[in-house]
Amino acid sequence: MAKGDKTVETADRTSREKQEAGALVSPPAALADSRDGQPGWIDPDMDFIRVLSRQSGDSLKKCIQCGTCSAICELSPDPKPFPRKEMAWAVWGMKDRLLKDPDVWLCHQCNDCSTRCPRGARPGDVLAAIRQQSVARYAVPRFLARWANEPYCVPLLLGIPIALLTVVLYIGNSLGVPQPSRERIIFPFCNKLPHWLLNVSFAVVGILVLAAVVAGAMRFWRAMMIADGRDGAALPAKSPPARIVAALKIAVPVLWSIMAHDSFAKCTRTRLRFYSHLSVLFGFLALSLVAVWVVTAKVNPLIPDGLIYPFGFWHPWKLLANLGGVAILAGCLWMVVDRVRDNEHSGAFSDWTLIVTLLAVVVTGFIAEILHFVRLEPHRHVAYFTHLVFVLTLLMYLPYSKLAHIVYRTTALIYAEYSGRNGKNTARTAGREEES
Amino acid sequence: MALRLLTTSSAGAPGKDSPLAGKRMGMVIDVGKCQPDCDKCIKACQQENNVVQAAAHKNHELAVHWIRKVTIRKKIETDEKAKKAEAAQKSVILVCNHCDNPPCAQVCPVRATFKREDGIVLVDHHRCIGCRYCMIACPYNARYFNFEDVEVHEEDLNKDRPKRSHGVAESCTLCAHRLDAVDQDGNPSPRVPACVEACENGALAVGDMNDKTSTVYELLRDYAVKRLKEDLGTEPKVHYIGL
Amino acid sequence: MEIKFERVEGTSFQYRVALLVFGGFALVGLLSTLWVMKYGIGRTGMTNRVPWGLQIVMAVYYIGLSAGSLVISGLYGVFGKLEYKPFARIAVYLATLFLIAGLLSILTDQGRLDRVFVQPFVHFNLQSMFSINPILYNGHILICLIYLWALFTERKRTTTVVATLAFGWAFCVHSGTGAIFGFGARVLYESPLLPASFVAAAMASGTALMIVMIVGLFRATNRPLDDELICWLGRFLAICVLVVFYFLFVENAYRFYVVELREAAHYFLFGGFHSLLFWIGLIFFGLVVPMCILFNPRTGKSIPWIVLASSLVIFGVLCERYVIVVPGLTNPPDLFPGMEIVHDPALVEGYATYSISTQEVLQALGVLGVVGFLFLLGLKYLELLPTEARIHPD
Amino acid sequence: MPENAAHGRSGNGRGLLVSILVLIVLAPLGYYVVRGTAVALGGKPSVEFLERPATQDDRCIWNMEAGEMRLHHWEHLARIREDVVRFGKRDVPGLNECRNCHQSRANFCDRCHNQVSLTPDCFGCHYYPDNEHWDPQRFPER
Repeated sequence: MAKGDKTVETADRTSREKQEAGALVSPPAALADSRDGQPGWIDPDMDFIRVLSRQSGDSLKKCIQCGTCSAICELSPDPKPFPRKEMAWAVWGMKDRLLKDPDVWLCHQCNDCSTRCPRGARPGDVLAAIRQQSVARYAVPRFLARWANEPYCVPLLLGIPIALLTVVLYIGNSLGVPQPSRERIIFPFCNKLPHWLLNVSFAVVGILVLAAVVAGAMRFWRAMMIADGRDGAALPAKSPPARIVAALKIAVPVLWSIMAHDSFAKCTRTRLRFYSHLSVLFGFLALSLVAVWVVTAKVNPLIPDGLIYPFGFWHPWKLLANLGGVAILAGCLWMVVDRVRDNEHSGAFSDWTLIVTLLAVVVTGFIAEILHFVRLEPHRHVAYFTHLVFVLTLLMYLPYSKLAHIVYRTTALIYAEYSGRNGKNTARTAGREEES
Repeated sequence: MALRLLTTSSAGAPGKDSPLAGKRMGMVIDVGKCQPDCDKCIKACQQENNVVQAAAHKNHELAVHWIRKVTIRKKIETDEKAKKAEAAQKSVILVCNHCDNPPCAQVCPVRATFKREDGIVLVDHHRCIGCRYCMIACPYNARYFNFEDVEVHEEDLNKDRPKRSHGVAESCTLCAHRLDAVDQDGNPSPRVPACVEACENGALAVGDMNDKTSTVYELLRDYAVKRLKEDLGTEPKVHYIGL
Repeated sequence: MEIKFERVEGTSFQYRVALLVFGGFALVGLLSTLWVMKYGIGRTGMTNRVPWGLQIVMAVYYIGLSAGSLVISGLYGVFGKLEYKPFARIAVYLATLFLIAGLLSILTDQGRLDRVFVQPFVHFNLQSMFSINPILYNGHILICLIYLWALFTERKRTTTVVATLAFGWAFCVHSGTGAIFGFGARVLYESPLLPASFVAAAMASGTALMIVMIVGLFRATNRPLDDELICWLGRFLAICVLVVFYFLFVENAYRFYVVELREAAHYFLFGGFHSLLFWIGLIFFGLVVPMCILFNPRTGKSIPWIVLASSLVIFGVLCERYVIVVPGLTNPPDLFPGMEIVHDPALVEGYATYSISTQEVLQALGVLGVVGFLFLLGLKYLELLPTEARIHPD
Repeated sequence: MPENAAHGRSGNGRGLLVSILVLIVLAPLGYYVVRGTAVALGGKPSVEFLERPATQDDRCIWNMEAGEMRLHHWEHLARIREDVVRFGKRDVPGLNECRNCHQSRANFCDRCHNQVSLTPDCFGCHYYPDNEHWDPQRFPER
């Protein structure tokens, strides 16, 4: 498409949007939505405003509600577009309203809006800060999410997995808990670490994390339902199997579109983000699958004759794991380059923590692998321990760190699909808006 | 074979039970007894230490020689052929000098070359990275490098001794494996090095220079000996009688 | 004075061809190194008597070039000469690359490349220059990277601090490299002057390389460059060349003066191919002709002449590195003073010979390819070159 | 919606790319399904134990159990190596003595090393017979 067309269309859209947006989120409408339900009464959360301001470089003060951001955004649905209205709510400190807003999660922070804001505000960063607050609200338990975003908590956060692994190793080695006999997993060359105990503890942590994730997602879902005034409304289908089918009908296309990076592909600022996130996501999926396979090998019916661990270099799982590692490494390095190049938006603390943790996991993993192949004792065990620490860090804080976007964005996208927010079921949305 | 139970106690440091403690191995070569056209010691060394294949190398300069023999004579400045022929020729055996201050061990970046407690200078082939710095540092040209893998026939091989793979440096070990040999009960039963065993003229002797009963001790006591390039301060332990 | 740095576009035909050529070199080098890893270094010109060859020569040469480049950047970084600020970034970048090249040359020369990344870290021998030098080299690369970062982010005070550190460190690096050869086993190596003369030659070759690079790059990208800047560098080069000449003279005079060394000195100066390189390559083309050009008031101010002189110095110093490394090895140790070896069935008697083999040339090309490739990429993706370099900007 | 303005990547091409990636990620699972089926249909399991000496005694001359040996042999070999090379202690049987009982390198050493992609350089220098004439009777069933 030629550039001219686009400009015309954007301009066209901007004017249209402006009228629409003016009608939808003019102050009276927003006032009606205030925290304690009293019309015309706003109770601004000053702390919230302060946090957002700090994390977005005073964007809130710069915003003049021109609506360029909403007009430019490729992801924003036509009715009630974001991020303009979110900017307004943020300025007024309407924390409750914002944290219940699925639109905040529809944003993939391509920062098209931030680069093209005439006032130099950064709506992308504001939304990112709101998302972080949102994680802090819905996460179970909440204090972990608070810690996960505080730089001075890093030693503590790293200390927990180190302590945990040390205890496991102590129990396994020093206390001499016997290895269960007749192992299905065979470790021909490695028993410095009590693998079965490690597997068990990782599985336990994994299950706990899963529980935390589900609980957080449910809280978030309910909050969005209440905010939309459809509390108690169920899926249209009645019988349980039909319900599952209906739920799948909504969830599967959404999940596919997440994997296909539909939203990232729309980002016009840089193509780098599409590829970097794609490779990191699939690398992460591959490595998670390999990890789950190894950890659950003991109870896996698909393994007919025992699993030899460590795998040989040409073993399918090993190949996949190496590919995944390279993918994450490349993707993360791309992300780093992207953030370093962009002087204005160099990424928030939580952003960098995630990238650095991922890099640490992959790099220590490769070092451990190389040392394994050169059989350097005891260095390889030290490297492997470090690797495990970072893996556990990543896993443990999944529901609380930036990585929680896996949960909340997916939930929000599914909710958007379910509630017709994504523009496909516009009739319903439009009807609802007329009511209000 | 005596079985020493492998416990966790490391044999890392030379302790009191070290079989090498208090020894100082040296070699004495009697140049006068060495016959010019005899190469039994060289053949024996090659057979014993599997250097025979390396010696048969196509490129002479790439071959490995733990022990070699050179013919020398007095340097005569005049060009008269008759005078040159008059000058007495001597056959001199050259091996690694097992210096007390080995420059090769000093420059080895990974400590693959080292001086054992009994003074023998060895190369740990498991560790050598092949930088060839030791060959540069050796003032005696006594070090050799395995430039290529050499094909070995199984029947030519002394199966109890390693052959070589490419990329590591090596030199005479003074047949340390023979000197350290133990009998069935684990008691030391040293054998003389292959070259000494092969020499029918008694030109070579290897032994503990601290042991007053050893041949080496007696020879060093009774004869005036010379060492190569003493001015460098490397303190070689290979001594020549009648050089 | 605001200096703008700009990337080159990197879309021209010449750029792509250069990229392709260097990439090809790197690939060839990689393949030949893999071959060496599998089969050993038997196909090189090295033998048991000449165990070091072209790769070590090149390593020593590259490390020298790196030093010289750093000197140019130090003009701005350490001494604060603002008119040389335009060249600071490219100089530091080149210094980093050439040090990497030196390390790569040494790496590809090892017999067991697979162990190099493990054993030196596990077993360390502080008595060996080969253990000390990697610390110096890697530290230098690190310092250069920090220096580069400081230059890119225009941090003035950090630049001065890091530049001074890099300057001092570079002297350690190059003295350390010279010290590799400093021991008594080889008559021609044994010289306390070696580290010092090594540094002098390094400065000369590095300065010369920077002159060629700067003029070439500014011409190729059509950026204005004041002749006066290059003339000053030319004069600096002339002094460096003079110092090199002085050291060479003292070293050889000393060897002739000491009776024991006289034979070796004779071999060094009149002994074979290396003597040819010494007289023709180093003394005549590398030192005398450049000095004539640079000290001549007319040619010393003409850019083409200065570039010619610089190219000759670059070549001459390469010859110098060769005559440092190889003759010291081919000249055999005198095991029996006063005697001569009549017959040696194992090794060839007398002076050994060394001839550069295809294998070594391919590996050396590979290293050059890697560095050239990185250099071209750097031009495209980093803001290395200034839009102009003038003493008095309009 | 200017969806096709998304820097020229059509939805179909992206779908294909992602499908391929998903397939790659799931490929090892397929491998296991195929292998599991093969084993269920009576195929040979791929994990086998290694050659043992003719004696029924489970103990090596190092006075260790087979499992212990499998887990630690290279550490012991490395320690013996240091003892022999650096300290001249030759009263412990080393690699040369292994071949007195375990006569096939292919079955005693290489199998396991190949399984986990390890290539120790022991045999570049140390002689170990590579004969295929090992006694199948020595192969205990799982």
